[in-house]
Amino acid sequence: MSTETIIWLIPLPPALAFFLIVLFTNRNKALSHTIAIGAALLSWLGSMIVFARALGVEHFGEHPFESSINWLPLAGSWFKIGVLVDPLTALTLFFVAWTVLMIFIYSVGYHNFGQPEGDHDQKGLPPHGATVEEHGNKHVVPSVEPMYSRFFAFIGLFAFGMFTLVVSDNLLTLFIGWEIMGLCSYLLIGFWHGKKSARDAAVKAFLTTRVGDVFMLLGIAYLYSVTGTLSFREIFTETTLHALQLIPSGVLGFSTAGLIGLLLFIGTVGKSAQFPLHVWLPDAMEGPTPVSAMIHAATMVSAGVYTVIRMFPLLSLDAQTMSVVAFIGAFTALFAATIALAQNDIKRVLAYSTISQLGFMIAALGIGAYIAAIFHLITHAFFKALLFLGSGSVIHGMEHGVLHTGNHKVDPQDMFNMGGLKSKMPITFWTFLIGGFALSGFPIVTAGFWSKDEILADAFAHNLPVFITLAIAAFLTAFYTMRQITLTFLGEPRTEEASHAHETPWTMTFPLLVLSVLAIGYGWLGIPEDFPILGGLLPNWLHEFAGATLAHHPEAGEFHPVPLLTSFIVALGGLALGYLMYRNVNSSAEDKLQFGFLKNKYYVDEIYEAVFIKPVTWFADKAVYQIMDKGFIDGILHLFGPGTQGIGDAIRNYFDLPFINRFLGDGSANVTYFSGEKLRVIQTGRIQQYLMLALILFIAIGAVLYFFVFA
Amino acid sequence: MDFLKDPLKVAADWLLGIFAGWGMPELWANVLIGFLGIFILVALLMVLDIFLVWIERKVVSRFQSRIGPNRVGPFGLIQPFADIIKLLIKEDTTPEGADRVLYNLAPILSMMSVLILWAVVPLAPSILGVDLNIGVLYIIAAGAIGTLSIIMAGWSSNNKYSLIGAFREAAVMLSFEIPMLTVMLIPTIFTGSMGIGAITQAQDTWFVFLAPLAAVIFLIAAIAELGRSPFDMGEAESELISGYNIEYSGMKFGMFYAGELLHAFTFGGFWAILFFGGYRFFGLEQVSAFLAIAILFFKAFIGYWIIMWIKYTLLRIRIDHMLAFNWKFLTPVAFVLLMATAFMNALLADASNWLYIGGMFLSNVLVAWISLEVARSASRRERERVEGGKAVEAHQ
Amino acid sequence: MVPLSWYLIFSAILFSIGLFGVLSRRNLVAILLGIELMLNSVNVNLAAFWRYGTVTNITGQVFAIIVFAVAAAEVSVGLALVISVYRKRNTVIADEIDMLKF
Amino acid sequence: MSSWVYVGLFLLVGLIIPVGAIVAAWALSPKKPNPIKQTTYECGIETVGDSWVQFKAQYYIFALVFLIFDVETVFLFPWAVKLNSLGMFAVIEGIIFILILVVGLAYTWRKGMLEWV
Amino acid sequence: MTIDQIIFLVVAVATLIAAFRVVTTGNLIHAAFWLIAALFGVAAIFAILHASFLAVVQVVVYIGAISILFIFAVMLTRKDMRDQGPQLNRNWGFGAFLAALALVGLVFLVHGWSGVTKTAPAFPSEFDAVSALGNALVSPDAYVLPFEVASVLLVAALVGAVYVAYNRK
Repeated sequence: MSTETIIWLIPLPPALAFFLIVLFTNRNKALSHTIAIGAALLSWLGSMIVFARALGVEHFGEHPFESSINWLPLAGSWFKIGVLVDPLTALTLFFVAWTVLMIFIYSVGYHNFGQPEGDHDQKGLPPHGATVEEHGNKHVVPSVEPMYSRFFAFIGLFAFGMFTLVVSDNLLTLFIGWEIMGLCSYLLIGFWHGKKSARDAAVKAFLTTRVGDVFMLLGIAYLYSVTGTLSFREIFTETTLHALQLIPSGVLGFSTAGLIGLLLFIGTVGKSAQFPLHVWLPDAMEGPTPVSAMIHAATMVSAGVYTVIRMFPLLSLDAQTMSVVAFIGAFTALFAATIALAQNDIKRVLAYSTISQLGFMIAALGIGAYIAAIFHLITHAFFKALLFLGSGSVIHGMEHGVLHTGNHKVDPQDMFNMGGLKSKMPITFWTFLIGGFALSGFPIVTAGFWSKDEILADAFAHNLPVFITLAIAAFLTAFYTMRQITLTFLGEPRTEEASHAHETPWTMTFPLLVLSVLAIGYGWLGIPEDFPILGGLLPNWLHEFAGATLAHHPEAGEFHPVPLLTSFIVALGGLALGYLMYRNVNSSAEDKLQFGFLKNKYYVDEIYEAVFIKPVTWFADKAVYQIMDKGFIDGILHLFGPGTQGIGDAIRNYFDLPFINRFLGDGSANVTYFSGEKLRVIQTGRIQQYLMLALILFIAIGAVLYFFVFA
Repeated sequence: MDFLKDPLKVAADWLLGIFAGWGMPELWANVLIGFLGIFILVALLMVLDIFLVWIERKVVSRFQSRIGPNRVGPFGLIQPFADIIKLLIKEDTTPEGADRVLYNLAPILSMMSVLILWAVVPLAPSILGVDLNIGVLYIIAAGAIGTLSIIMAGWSSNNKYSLIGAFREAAVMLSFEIPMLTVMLIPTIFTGSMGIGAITQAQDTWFVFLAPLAAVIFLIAAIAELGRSPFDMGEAESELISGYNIEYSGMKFGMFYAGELLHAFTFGGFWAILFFGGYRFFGLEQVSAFLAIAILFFKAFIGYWIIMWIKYTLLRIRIDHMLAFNWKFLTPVAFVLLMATAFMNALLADASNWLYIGGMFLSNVLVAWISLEVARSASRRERERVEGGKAVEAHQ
Repeated sequence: MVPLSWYLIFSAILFSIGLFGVLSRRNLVAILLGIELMLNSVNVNLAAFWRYGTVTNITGQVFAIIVFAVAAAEVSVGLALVISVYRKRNTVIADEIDMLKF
Repeated sequence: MSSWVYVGLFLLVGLIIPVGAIVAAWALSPKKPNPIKQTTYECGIETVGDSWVQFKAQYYIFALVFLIFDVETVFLFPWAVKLNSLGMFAVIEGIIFILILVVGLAYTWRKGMLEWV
Repeated sequence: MTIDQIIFLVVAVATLIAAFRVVTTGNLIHAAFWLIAALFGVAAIFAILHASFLAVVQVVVYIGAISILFIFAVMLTRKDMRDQGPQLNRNWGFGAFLAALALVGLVFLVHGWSGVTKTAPAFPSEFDAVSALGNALVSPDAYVLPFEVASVLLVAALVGAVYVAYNRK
């Protein structure tokens, strides 16, 4: 098969798996996961073949694999969709294929395949365990997930969205993949929809990312209206980029390129959980523990960063946009790292660390360190996947302990309930340690060191404030990582549950092992040429390969000892300090870092509530309600259908969207609901009247357009 | 000699000459000639219809070990004319509360829907009827009018039995239209045209050898379309007395009755045209147009006879079985057959003629065998389930 | 030869009649009947533009066929909704089905 | 002259002949109506209520399934006509088209909506 | 006036009368039958336009299936079929006004358009609309995607309608 054909086929198996599972094999658990894993395996195989073939092409950057077909007929021309694999895509495809396959395998074990049905499990709630009788005595074992097949269907669809996004050659199909993932994210966060917290988190994630998506769609529409194309290869030509750079947009002094870039970047802010739209990600941990968390940490959020990297040629045209990007990235990196210090939930620590690491990548892009961003994106995907799967494994082990003792009050996710798991779960411990060290940037050995070092070096060369911020963030990263490892694995078990935890099945540990190999090995592909001693032993393959994506091959940075030393110091110092401080801590009360404002995430959610939601509710209540409701009376009520809509729209577009959502995250839902409550008096509920009004408007607008605009 | 080859053209030229002699414009003359030709054809069909009554009665008698009509004329041949006279002078009642316009329109439409089918019948190589390039769909379109007339009759009679009968009949006719349409696609694939004339001309090998299963499905669906036993749920006389035509009497009933007979004969004809080469019989059709017509009618009569044979042999099927048979067996099989045929057709596009025929035939047999096996095992499971349930009940 | 404008005006009238039906009938089924008329008028237009444009460019007919599919989908779902509403509320009068109001 | 003119003529003749037959019968037959004669025939039992009895929704379901498949076959006819000249690609497309619809049939079947009772 | 025009006018007027009866007649069953008449008229218009395929499909799909679906639906909602009350809602006058306005607007647009005086081109020899349609529907450069999407649409309609209409116990 030709490479292009394979690329076309890569996203398809998971989609087919989704439909097969939903329609036919919903009842059969084994068949469902076989289909899903088989599909992931096929996609993985396709990706690896494409990757291998890509390595064999000389000057791959100039001659990527591409293929497109006519899709939508437009006036006189066709809107084309197609696939494109250039070095960036090949690298992304590589890590996506690996992580997706690993999630699929891991899910089998996580959802307790092969265990008996639960005693009183219900669809929509996590399994509570099943009682089995063995040799005459009853004991409780984990029970299989009641919606097992559905889960595999969802992650199949998710994988389809991710692969579509990665291989697409234009922004529209990229956006389609993006939205499919948004939907899957909603479905997976709310997978246990019997829990209120899961439902709320799902809605919150969906709405928050939606804010970003709206801006992104605006950016896409703007781009299309200016250039007439959405295909990457056509946009990134010299002439188009030049034109985009020169035309001013008329907004705040941005060039067209800058404004489009900024709008697209806001989409990423939502998807990759950057400040101020980061609030959904920690809540997203309500999903089935490691797997959805992993999707929200290693794969989907990477899509946001991937998009910015993909649009880098456009973004880099406007210095103003770049500085916004750099600022947001650096700020988020530090901001999230500080919050992570005080979290006790093993998954929340990782969630905030994800936000922080994504901030690293964004900041790297903002200062123009293109390759460093790609490098960190890949290494982060591997070690963060490893950490999340490891934490899932820990929780799973703890749940086993909880089932054993029967004390359901013990939270299996609280790190202060753990301790001493090192001997109980050795594979999990060692792989988690590797992941943690990679995250901290443990020098020389781990992949995280090389990518983070490269970001720091570039930051040092270009932008000192960013460098300092990132260095502090890196230090905190190492610190809280070690805190986590110490609290979880070292010392003595602090609860009885922890002492009864035991190692998880091979379907869960196998992905951990694979990912830990990748988390270490991948870093060696990107060792800078002029690094002392090690430099030049292995060629800096990544730099050559990834750099070829851009028309102008970026220069490798000059070697400088300061950032290298900084890397060493922050990583080792953070790790050491973390170990020393938490060696003897036994409960959260003894933890010196439990500052209220850190623990409560700087009160961001509360600030949103107090500063914005309350006044808006007040405004909706007093102003909107009084004016609208008292102002217009019953007799002409039904004439105001569009009026309502207009006011609603106005509130949403000029007030709600930019003002509230931008800063508020989930406040908008409440406001819309509340004002809808007050405004619904105007609706008559009669479809024909609505239609008449729509028609009047249609005729009026048509007449105006005909006589005045087009005349 | 020309007259034997192409009688229609000879007659048309002759008439055209006469009309032109009267000073009529050519356009109008052509329309008038067309009208006359069609009128003669339809009149002949009505005469044929009258004899179909006799044939039907004779045949059913033989099936039932009776003699049938034998008093009026030799072998009772004049009997149908006596029937017509009876129908003409019988009092025609309209039930109270009937919707008069629709009530009177229904039998007319019923007859019309059958008569217009003959517009696309190719009678001989030179007499193609109206050679529409969408002939196959035209058959279905005419059938749609037939369905409509039944609903009209049932609704306008203001009678519960009529309405139920009409609705059942309509549901059956609709349902069986799907497999019929689907297998009609198969001759279309072989021919590369929907024209009935083209389909006939393409049958150097009768399509029944290429698609025997399609021929069988078409026959079954056709019988259901006709509303004849074993699919005569719409006029089940033991339950609904006579279904949708219960309130009709006299000539209006006659129209329904004659329409049904002619419809059956016509579908015998279409079966012959789509799958048995129509007027073709080893080149004999080239000798004379009249011989070609005779061949077609002979084949149509065979088809009609098979339809009668089935009607007077099998018992009526319950409506739920009937619909289940259609939707759960006939329609899926027809779809599978269509896909298999399309696939084999592309696969064997370059194969030799014999290989093509053999491959097609075998794929049909294979589809038939597999679907019968699946159906058999499914029904066995169903029977076990039902009987198992009964056994449990008995045990309790 | 029939001028193109005749077809267009015929379809405009048909459209308006359908529109009147949609706006003014009380019965939901009757509203759907009006929609069918409107869809048909569109099809007449499409076929007329095909005939009077480039005949070998079959786009008009393709669109008309797609409209058939859309009409089939519309009518099946629409009537199913009507039947469902009738079961629950025992009415098919459009004005009585105003649950969406306050 | 379009061949549809002849179809129109067929329609005309197809109307004229049955109308003629019915009109002839109307002219020849006696007309002596009385109320008893005009009651509807329901096996000799007095008619109760009117004829618009409650119908099963199943009729609707079958008509619905029919409609969908009817439209489907309409799409397939142009496909079938061109199948010989378009090759395997078109065959695969058609098969995908049919399979998608078969999924609908399977759904209806699985949900037990093809049952009469 | 040529014979073509006369045929067209007869068919068009009959169709419009039928269409008008559809929206004004009180009895819904009659409205459905009038709809059938109107649809048949439209099929005749297609035939006049030499769009044979559309004409037959119009009869097969609309008369053979959609109208029967309508009749079944009317039968299933029988209580209101006999509703002797007004068949038009309170705003019918306004509705009529809007429909007339739409008509005026459309006629105005047709009137002002330059292409309206076009004459129909002759058919090229060997032109077969059905095979052209076949080509258009399945060749990748044309409408293969709408073709496949149509089947998805139909399945969606089938599943949705069956789901909604089915009487769950």
